[in-house]
Amino acid sequence: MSGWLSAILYILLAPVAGGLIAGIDRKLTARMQRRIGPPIFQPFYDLFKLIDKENVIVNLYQNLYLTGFLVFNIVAGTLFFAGGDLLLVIFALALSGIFLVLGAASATSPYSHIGAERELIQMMACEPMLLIAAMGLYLLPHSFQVRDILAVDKPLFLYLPGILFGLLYILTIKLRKSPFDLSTSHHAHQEIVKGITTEFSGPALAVVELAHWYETILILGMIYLFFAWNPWVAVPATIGLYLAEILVDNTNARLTWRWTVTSSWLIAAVAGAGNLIVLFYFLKAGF
Amino acid sequence: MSMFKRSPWMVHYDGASCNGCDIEVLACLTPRYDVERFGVINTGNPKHADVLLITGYINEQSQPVVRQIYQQMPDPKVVIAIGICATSGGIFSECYNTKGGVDSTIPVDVYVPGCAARPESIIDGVVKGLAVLETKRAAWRIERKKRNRVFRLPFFKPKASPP
Amino acid sequence: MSNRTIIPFGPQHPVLPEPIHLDLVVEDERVIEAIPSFGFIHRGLERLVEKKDFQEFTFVAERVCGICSFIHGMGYCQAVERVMGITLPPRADYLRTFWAELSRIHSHLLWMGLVADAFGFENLFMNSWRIRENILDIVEETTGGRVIFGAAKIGGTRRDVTNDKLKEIGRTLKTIEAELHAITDVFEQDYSVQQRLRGIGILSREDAFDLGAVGPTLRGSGEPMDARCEGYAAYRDIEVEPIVESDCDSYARCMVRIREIYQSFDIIRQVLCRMPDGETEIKVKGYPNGEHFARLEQPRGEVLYYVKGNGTKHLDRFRVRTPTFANIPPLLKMLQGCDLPDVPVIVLTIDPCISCAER
Amino acid sequence: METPQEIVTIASSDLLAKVQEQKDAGHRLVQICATTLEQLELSYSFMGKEGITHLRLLLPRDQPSLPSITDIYFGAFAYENEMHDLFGIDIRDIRVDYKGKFYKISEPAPFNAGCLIPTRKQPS
Repeated sequence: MSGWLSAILYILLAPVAGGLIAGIDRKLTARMQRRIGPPIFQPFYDLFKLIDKENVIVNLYQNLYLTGFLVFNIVAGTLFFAGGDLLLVIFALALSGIFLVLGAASATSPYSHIGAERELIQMMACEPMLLIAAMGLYLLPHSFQVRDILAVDKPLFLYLPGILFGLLYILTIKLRKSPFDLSTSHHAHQEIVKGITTEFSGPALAVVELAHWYETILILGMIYLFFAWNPWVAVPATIGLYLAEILVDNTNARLTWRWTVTSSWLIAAVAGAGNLIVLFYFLKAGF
Repeated sequence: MSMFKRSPWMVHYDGASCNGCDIEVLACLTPRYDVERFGVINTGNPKHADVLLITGYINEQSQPVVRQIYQQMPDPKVVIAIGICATSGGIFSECYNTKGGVDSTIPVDVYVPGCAARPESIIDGVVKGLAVLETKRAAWRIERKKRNRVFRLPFFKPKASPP
Repeated sequence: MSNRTIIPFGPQHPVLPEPIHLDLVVEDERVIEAIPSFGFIHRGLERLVEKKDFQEFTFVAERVCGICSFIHGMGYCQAVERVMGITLPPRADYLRTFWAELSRIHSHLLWMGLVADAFGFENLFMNSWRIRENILDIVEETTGGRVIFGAAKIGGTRRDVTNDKLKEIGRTLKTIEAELHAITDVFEQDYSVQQRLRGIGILSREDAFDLGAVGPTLRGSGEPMDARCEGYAAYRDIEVEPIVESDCDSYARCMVRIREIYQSFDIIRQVLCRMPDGETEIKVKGYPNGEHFARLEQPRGEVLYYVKGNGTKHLDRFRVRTPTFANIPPLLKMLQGCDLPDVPVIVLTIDPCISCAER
Repeated sequence: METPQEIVTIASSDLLAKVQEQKDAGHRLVQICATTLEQLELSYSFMGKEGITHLRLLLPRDQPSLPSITDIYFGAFAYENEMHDLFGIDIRDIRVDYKGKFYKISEPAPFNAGCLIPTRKQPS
C-alpha cells in the first residue's frame, strides 16, 4: 500500500523537486563560474513560458513520440517508487529514450538527426552498466524488486563500490552533463546547435524538460538504493553525489562519442563486472 | 501572469558588422554582466528563442538568412537591433553593398544605439524588448483564440511549419 | 557503412558569433569535404576612400574589425605616414605599442574563451572573459572605448596618458597576470582539454608555409615569423622573439597564443618602463602621394595594408590583407578528414575574424 | 629590421613564368591586390628571406582576363575569386572557382565599373 502512495507522490512531486534541483544546479553552476546566476525558480519560469509559446511542429508524429517519452519516463519512475521490478524500470527508461530519439529523427534538420544518433550511442554506452547495476543489486536480496532491495539491512555501497562508481559515471551521461553532453547540452554552444532538441519548440520542448525532471528524480532514487539501509546517510550521500556531478560538469570539456563509449564500457567491464564477480564468489563462500 | 518577462531566450545573428557589437553581446553573458540573472539564455537556436538580437546592417547575402531566422522563431517574438549599423547602416551606410538597417528586412522593436553598443545598453535594450514582448503576447493570444474556438491542449494542436 | 549527409554549418551558429557558412559533407561523423561560402558580412569598406578623406578614413579602418580594431587603425595610419614621410614623436610610438599589446591580450583572452566554449568547457569560457574585462577596463580608462578604441590618428595618437596613470596600470597588470595563470594552467594541464586539442587539425610546416598561413597558425607549425620583428613603432627598441611550437596541432596553436599573452605582458612592462616624455602628435600637412605596403602583426597574424595616394585628400586605393583571409586555405586543409565535433575547434584555432576577412 | 620591398613591373603575359620563378626560389605568396586607375594595376606580393617582391602588371579595365596561379600557389584561390567578384577580372582555371559567388554583391564588379577614381580630378 505504501508503495502506491509513494508512486502517487512521485508523479505529483517529481516535477516540483526535479525543477528545483535543476534551478539549484543552474545557480550553483553560475556561482562556480563566478556569476550571480538565475533565480532558483528559473526552470519553472522557463517551463511555463514554453507552454505559453506558439507550437511550431515539423510533423505530426513528433508529438506522439514526445508523449511517449514523457509517459514512459513517468511509468519507469512510478514502477521504481512503487517498489516494482528494477529490470522493468530500466527497460521502460530505455523505451522512453527510444521515443525521444524517434521524435528527433522524425524531423528533417541534420542537427536533430546527429543529435538522435548520438543519443542512441549514449544509450548504448549506458545500458550495460545499468543492467550490471541491476544484477549487483539482485545479489544480496535475491530479488529484482525495489522494495526487497530497500529492505536489505546492509550498507549496499560497501558491497557494490565498483558498481556505484560505474553508475555514477553513466549518471553524467544520463544527466547530460559535461564531459558527456554530446546529444544536447544545457547551453547550446556546440557544433550541433541544440542537438536532439533542435527541432522542438514551445510546448514540445516543455514536455522534454518535464520528462528530464522526472528522469533526474528516478536516477537519484537509484543512487539512494545503495545507501538505503540508513536514510540519515542516504539523503546526504545522494545530495553529495549530485553536487559532485555539478563539479565534474564545471571542470571538464566535452569529449567525443568514441571516448564516451569506450570509457563507459571499460568501466562497466572492469568496475561493474569485476565487482559483480568478486561479490558473487564472496557470497558463495558464505559471508 | 506570463513568464515571458522572466525567461527571455535570445538568439544572436551578425548581419554585417565589424564584430565590435558581437563581442559585446557575448560579453553580456559573462560574469561581469551576467544576463542569466534575468533568465536570459543564449540559445543559439531560433526555434527556442523569443528575442532576436541583430548586430550590423543587412546586405544582399545576409538578407535571406535574417528573414529565415525570423520566420523560424515561434510567436511571440521581439527583434532588437544592436548598434548604429543595425539601426541605419552607420559608418557603412555609404558602402555599395548596404541594404540599410535591420528594419529594411524585418520589423524591429527596439533600437540600441552605440558604436560599439556597450553591454549595459544591450541589457537595457533587452529589458525594453521584454515590455514589447508582453504586449505582443497579449495580441497573439487573442488572435490564437479566434483561430481555434474549440479548446484543445496546445501541445496537440498542429500548425504547419514555416517554409 | 556510409551515410553521407551535408551539414550546413552556419551562418547562424552558436559556436561562431560571426557568419561563415561551411557545407560539411559528413560520412557518419567524419568530415569528407568542407566547402566554405563567404560574403555574409562583405561591406566593401575599401571603396569608402572615395567618400571619406584620408584622415577621416582612420575611423573606417578601425571598423574593419572590432576585435583588433586598434591595430587596424594603427596600420592604416602607419602606411599613410610612410607615404607622407612623417616620423612620429617617440611617445606616440610607445603609446601605440602599448595599446596594440593590450588589444593582443584582450583578443587572445577572447579567443581562449571562445575555443573553450567550442569544446564545451563553459566554466573556462566565463573565466577567460572575466579576466578580459579587466583588460578592457584599462583600455576604457586610457582611450574611452571598450572595443573600438578610436585612439590612433595620422600623425600620432588622439589621447595621451599621464605617467601616474601608466604606473598604476603597471601595477594592475601585475595582478591580472597572476590571476591569469590559473586559467592558462587549465589549458596546459587539464586532461579533457588535451583530449580535445592534441592531434586535432594537423597542419604540417610545409603546408602552413605553402598555403600562406600567418600568425599563431603558422608559428604553431614551427615557422618563426612575426611581423613585429620588422621593428615598427616601439618594437624597434624592444626585442620580440617569435613564439614557436612544433607540434603542428590545435594544442600547439593554443600554446602559442597563451605564451604570447605573457610575452605581451612583458612587452607592456618594457614599454611602460621606457615611455619617453614629449608630444603625442604632430601636425600633418599636405596629402599623401605615393604607395606603401605596411606590414604589422595582429593578434591573428601578419596583416598587410596597401595605401596608394594621388596627392588629393582622397586615396586611390586602400587595401588590407587580413590574417584570417590568408588563413582560409590552411583551414580547408585542416578540415579535411576531421571529426564533426572537432570542426568548431579547428575553425577556431585559426582565430577566425570573418569581418576582417571580408571587409 | 624592416624587410626590404621592391616593385617589379612585368607584362601580364609573363605572369605564370614569373610566379613560377618565385615558387622555385622558395618564396611564399603574401597577397594579391588590384587597384583601379586608368588601367587595372595588379600587385602579386611574394615574400622570401631576403625581402618582399611585388610583381606589378597592368590590365585594361574593359574585359580584363588573366590565367590563374592556383596551380602554382593553391592558396591564391581566395584572392583570385575576390578579384573576380570585385574587379570583374576573368581569371581562367581557378582550382576552387566560386564562379562569382564568393561575395554576393548587389552590383557587379563594384571596384571597377562603379569606381569614381578616373573621373576624379588628378593632381597637376
